[in-house]
Amino acid sequence: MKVKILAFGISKDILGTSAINLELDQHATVGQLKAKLCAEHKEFQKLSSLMIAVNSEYASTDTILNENDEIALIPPVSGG
Amino acid sequence: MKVKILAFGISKDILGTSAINLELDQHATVGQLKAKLCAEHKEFQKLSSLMIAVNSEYASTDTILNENDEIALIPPVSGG
Amino acid sequence: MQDIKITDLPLNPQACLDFVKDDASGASNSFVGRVRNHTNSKTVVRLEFEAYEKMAIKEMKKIVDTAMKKWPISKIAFHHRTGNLSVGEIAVIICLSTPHRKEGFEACQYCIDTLKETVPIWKKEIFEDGEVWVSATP
Amino acid sequence: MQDIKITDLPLNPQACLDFVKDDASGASNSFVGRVRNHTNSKTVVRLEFEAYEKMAIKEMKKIVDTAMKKWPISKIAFHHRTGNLSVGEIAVIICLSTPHRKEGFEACQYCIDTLKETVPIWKKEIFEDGEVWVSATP
Repeated sequence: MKVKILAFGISKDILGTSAINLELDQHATVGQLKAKLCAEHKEFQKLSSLMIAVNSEYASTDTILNENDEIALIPPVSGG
Repeated sequence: MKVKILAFGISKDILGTSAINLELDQHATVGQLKAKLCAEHKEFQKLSSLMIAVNSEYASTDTILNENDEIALIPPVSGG
Repeated sequence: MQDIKITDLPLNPQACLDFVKDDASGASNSFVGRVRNHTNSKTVVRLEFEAYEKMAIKEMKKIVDTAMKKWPISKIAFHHRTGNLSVGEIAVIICLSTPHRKEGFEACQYCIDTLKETVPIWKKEIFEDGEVWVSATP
Repeated sequence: MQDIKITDLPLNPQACLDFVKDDASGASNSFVGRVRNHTNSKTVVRLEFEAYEKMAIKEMKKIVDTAMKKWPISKIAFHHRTGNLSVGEIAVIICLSTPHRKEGFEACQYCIDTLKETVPIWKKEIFEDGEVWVSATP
């Protein structure tokens, strides 16, 4: 399945764009998505953390992704 | 000696005025002043506390008073 | 830098916040105390604040000096109102800037807590059916 | 009552303080965070804030809801700025009213501490000789 992924902060710089489309297996998990991203872009491994939001909520590694989910990369936040 | 005493808050209400002159023994202490005031005005005994300021600083009971000191009655404060 | 004031004119939080603005200290902490409309279940009509002004300013300065020794405060405004205040009016403002936020919270709380213990200012609550000097008696 | 906002326009502390004014809650606590002119020894030229706005608003609302459960907050304003900010400009305001002051300090500190942990907003520091996403790498 194809999913759209939003990128913010340093993850946008790493990807060079604020949104990408990615091909994932049906029922892929957040953990699998992170593994794929880290494999394709080594810079992600250097981050203090990388969370994934699904439909604008923090998701755990075993959350299963669906085609129409709004997925976002959340590098370490630094508001305030 | 004669000293002038400023009264604030409830102590002003007890004395009915914002300043009184009081006759004290030479070298009288803050403790003696308080005892005299409490004897003359029983309402002072009902206060949660009664501090005395001498020259606009909190004074201890054994502080010796002088004729030209600025003496003030400090009932429990309640600013803010 | 310190701005310590007792006044019978309305207090201005924005002016205090402007005073403490400091390009090196990003965190500003403020406490604003207003006249509440009730004490326990009694309706407050207004408050009267009286200060032994000369001594109150000295005691406020002691609080500020101590706070500036304990925490890295760059600027602090500490204002107290006197006279007749209606419900909702501001009685006290503490506003200070520190490089980081944690120390600002501690310093601000220290200032307001200590004001209420040591500064010779007295508050009379006027109710519909009487009045009372706050905390005067047990 | 809650007033939660993310905006690329300048923030207004006085408006926040006016919003939280409540005749039953005399204590107003505020935290204002500004852009500092340095980080460690490096001179900051400006900051850029980026937010995942939809999610950031949700996370700010969670913080406010939790705070209102834990402390008797009557009104709270929680504003965050985005876009390009110069030194001295306000990045964040938290302002809340409580019946008594102690709970206000705790609640205000909880809100800013939690914002910095959970709300998807990112800060890029622009120095004279480069730029860095704050906290991104260890």
